[in-house]
Amino acid sequence: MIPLLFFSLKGYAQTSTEKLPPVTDYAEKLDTLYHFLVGISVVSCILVIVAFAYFSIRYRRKSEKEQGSAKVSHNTLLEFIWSFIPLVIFAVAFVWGWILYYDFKRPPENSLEIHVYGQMWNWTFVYKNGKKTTNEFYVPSHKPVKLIMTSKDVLHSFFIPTFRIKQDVVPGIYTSLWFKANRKGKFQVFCTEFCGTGHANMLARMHVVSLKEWEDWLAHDPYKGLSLAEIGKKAFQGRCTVCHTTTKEKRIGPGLSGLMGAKREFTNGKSLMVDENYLRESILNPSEKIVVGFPNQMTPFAGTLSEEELSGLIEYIKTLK
Amino acid sequence: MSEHHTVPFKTYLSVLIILLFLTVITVAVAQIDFGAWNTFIAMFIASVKGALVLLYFMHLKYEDRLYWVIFGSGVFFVVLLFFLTKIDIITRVLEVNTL
Amino acid sequence: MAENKNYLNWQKGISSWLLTLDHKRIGILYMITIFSFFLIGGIFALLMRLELFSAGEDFIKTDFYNQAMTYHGAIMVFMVIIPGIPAFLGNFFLPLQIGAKDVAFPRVNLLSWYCLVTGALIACFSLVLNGVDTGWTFYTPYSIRTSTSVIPVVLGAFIMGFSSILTGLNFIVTIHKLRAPGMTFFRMPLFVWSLYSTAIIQILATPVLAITLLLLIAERVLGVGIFDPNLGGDPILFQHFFWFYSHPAVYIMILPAMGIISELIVAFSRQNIFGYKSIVMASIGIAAVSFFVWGHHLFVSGQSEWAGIIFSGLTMLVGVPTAVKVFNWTATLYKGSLKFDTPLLYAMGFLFLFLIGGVTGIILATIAADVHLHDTYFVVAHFHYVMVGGTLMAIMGGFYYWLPKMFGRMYNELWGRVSFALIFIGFNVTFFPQFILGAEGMPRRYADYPLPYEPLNQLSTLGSWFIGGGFVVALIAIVWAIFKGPKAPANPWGAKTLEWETTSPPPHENFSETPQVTTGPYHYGN
Amino acid sequence: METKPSPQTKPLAHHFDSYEQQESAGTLGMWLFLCTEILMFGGLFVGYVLYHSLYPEIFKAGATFLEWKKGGINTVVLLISSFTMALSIYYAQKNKMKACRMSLILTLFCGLLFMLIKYMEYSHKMHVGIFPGKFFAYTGEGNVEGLALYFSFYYLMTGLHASHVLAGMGLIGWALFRAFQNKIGPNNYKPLEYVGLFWHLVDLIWIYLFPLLYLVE
Repeated sequence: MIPLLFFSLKGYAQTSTEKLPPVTDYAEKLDTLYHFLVGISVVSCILVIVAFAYFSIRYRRKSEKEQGSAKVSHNTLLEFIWSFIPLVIFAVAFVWGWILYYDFKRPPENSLEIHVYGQMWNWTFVYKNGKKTTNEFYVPSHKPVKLIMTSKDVLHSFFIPTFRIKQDVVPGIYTSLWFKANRKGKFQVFCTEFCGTGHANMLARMHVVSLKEWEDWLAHDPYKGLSLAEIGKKAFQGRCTVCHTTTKEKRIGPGLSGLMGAKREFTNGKSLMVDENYLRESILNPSEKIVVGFPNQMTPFAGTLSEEELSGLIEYIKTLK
Repeated sequence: MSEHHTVPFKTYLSVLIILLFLTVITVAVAQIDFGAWNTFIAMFIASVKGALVLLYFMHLKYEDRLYWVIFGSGVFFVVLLFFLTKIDIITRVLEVNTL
Repeated sequence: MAENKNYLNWQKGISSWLLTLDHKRIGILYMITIFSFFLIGGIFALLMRLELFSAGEDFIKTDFYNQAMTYHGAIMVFMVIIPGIPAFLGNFFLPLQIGAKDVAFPRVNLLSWYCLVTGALIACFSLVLNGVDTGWTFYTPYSIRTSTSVIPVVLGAFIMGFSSILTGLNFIVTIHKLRAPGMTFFRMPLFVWSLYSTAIIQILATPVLAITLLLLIAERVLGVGIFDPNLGGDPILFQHFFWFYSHPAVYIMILPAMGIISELIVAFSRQNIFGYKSIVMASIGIAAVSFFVWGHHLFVSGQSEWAGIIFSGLTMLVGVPTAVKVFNWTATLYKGSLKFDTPLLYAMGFLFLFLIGGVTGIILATIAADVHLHDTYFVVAHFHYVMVGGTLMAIMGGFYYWLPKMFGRMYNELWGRVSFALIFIGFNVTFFPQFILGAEGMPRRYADYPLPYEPLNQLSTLGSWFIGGGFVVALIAIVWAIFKGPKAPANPWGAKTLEWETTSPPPHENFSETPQVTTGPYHYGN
Repeated sequence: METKPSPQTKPLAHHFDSYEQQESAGTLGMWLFLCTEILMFGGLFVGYVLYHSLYPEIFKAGATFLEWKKGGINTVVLLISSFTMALSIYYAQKNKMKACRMSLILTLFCGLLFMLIKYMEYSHKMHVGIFPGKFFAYTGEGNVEGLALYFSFYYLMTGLHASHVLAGMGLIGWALFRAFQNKIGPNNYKPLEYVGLFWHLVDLIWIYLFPLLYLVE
């Protein structure tokens, strides 16, 4: 068993730092704490395993009738030592964890604030100047960034493994995260609080770029010079592909091809021909009219879609035959 | 554990009278507005009534300590649940939407 | 010699089993229930591991994976591992170990078995409806919004809660009132002490789960809004109420396992336990402190900073008595005369795996580390090491140890060791890579994962086939032993606790005459 | 304590050594069950108190709807029923079985009275559309946004308590039935005492419920 332990721990120590190189000061400090904890665990495991391995070999039963020969049945000093030492080690771990947590919970004053909206299976990022993006967002390096997050439906959790930070996104209240990236690059963001079917593909990608590039990106309007339908197509990619297809195929929601002008029955008995108003209403407030045979699971997009994107989406859907 | 300890009739009657009296008191006190103290007074009177029911009607007075421990631990862990959850709710620093 | 009258053959017929008041027969009924649900839960686990063999959605749809994840969790927690040791081995051996004829309330004992079966059937009825996909923790507001049938599973768990409460109540009264003459509290075997501290937790924690599940049903049926943020409720409060029960519940799972390990280590090193009093104090200490630490499940859930610090500190405290127990067991081996039969192998497996589970628990208790590791596969590996490595190893060890006493037959030593080796190696190959996956940030409850996590997931799935194989071999070996095994003597291991002084399998009234106890539980040669 | 085998003696279960052991086991079991009841109601009380401090104005508005007079009468009714319950045990110990049966009937009557007043309260509220949770359809004056949450707590707490009052009345009915079968006497009043313990606990919970809901703004 000992070789298995050594092999995996050596491999472990090497891969984790190689796979997830720390990008912020906080992540580096956390890695040192983490390696301290793993080191203590390995040492204590080896101590106990060596002890009972040795005892198992040394005191094997020789004859059928043999009894144990330990005279002493307890030793108060020894028992005090092996409860006091773990207590001290655990106290050290606790205080060290507290120091880092203290820092993790206190964003610097001048940090750049970005609003994050989690909803069933995509992330929306809203910047101070009103710019909205989905699942892809840009952040300047070497500047403290504070994410102010809330959810539009159920619990989610914003986790950036390379930054070693995570915070649940709770509907009804705002929670926050902060970081200061020391290196440029693209970093994966996961949702780590179970939120239903699309939980595993509710991924976002963070681009850490230089300040200048970030400012250009902020000012750049991705939809400039595009027709409404093309804007709609771009908006559609990021948000709707998890549940809707552009063909007839039904996923969680209905397939959208040939939707314009088609007849739809709703769970409340009414029915109507699909037109712009119905499309607009079903995007902003889907639970108003639910088509028969589909769950009432779509979260409203009011507040995370700009007017341009909304009318673009409607135009795009109209082009789907 | 006293097997056949019969509580005299007089004790039951006097306990009932005190309980009814305390009910009247607690209703009367509730009319006067002491602000936050109202809750505390009401809970205190309720605890006195509860103790009376426990000690005399439920014979806790004549049982050995084990039953006190059982009842006490039940109440203790309810208070513990309230206490630690309250700490969380009080010390929550809520972010504000700066959009 | 004529087949002696024992609890198995003194009454025949199905009603003599389904309406039995004998704690031994109820123990056997629990055994059948628990191991059949263990098989179902295990199948769900193998399905999940199969899906996770490669990135992308291949064998099963994401929806079905989420339901498999929920059923694996709910079945294993509520129907296998919480009733596991107390109801099966505890019911069978508590009266025997304290020299009593039966538990204090036999009818309540049968009622708690029916509560478990009814609750389990109601919960599994949701399989026929449209399943449930909230995870065994039922976190709101998702558990309120989802269109899957949450209510049958929550109602089932509510009813199974009563089975746990009634078992705990029965055991406390039995231990207080039905000990054999001369058996003072400090002469009771350590397995009985562990059942006592487990029963205390069952009595004090399970009612809060009952009210939480009732409120969740009220939430879905009446829309009361206590846990629903749209109606002013607070989802974090649900997590507080849920974990106020569920963390003590993990001690309901591990304390009886520790009791069995004390018995096994003593019986197979044939000498008195090292530090009997400190193990007893540690058991009661763990039972008490376990109620103070639930907040370490909420470190990143939006709980306040100061509550997080307090809970992290308290969690460190509960780690100390656990460590003391492991050191005591290791010290008991000193100068013993160890014989490596299957029960001791499982005890060694427990020591090795529970050790790793314990230290990773301390890593997760350190609040800053938990911020990174929470809800990743590091946590999945941690609790599997503690639950499978701890409680499952102890159940198997206890089963092999007491099989001669329960059925009067010996198991085959070779197959016992083969199944142990398969399970032990398979377990490590499955779950140790998950520590690494977790540290690299792979979140839990993911039906699909980015490509870089694939190699370790493939290794983990390979390991899960070994565990599956190991338990199938163990099942066949045990069933063969129960019906075909050679006759077992009354005391095959030379152990000293009371249950070995009666015949095996024991007669209906346990002891021909009530045993007199004059010494401590483990009075060996010295 | 000599165990003279009077006809009212309950047969000793096979696994107990003496009456005393059997009866003290029953008492310990009952007290443990009461502990679980305290914890269950305690969980609900903790939820109520937490939300009381989170939304003081909603709970203040809600409290005005409750008729504390009916609550007060209910408290008196339950206290008297506790008294008569204790009396029934007193008479059983004194072997005055007629008086014991009378006090049990009185206790049942008080229970019915309590349920009647509770029914009046509920129907009065439901009449104006005050239902728990999403069925809340009250539009009259004094309505505050989020009042449904308060009444969800009100119905949950008083409903759970009322269900325990009904369960208690069922148990008293069972004890009364055994008393008529002459199965309860000075040597065998313990089952009656267990029913009494449960009934007193139900009264104890109402003693705390009444001020918490009705009196406190």
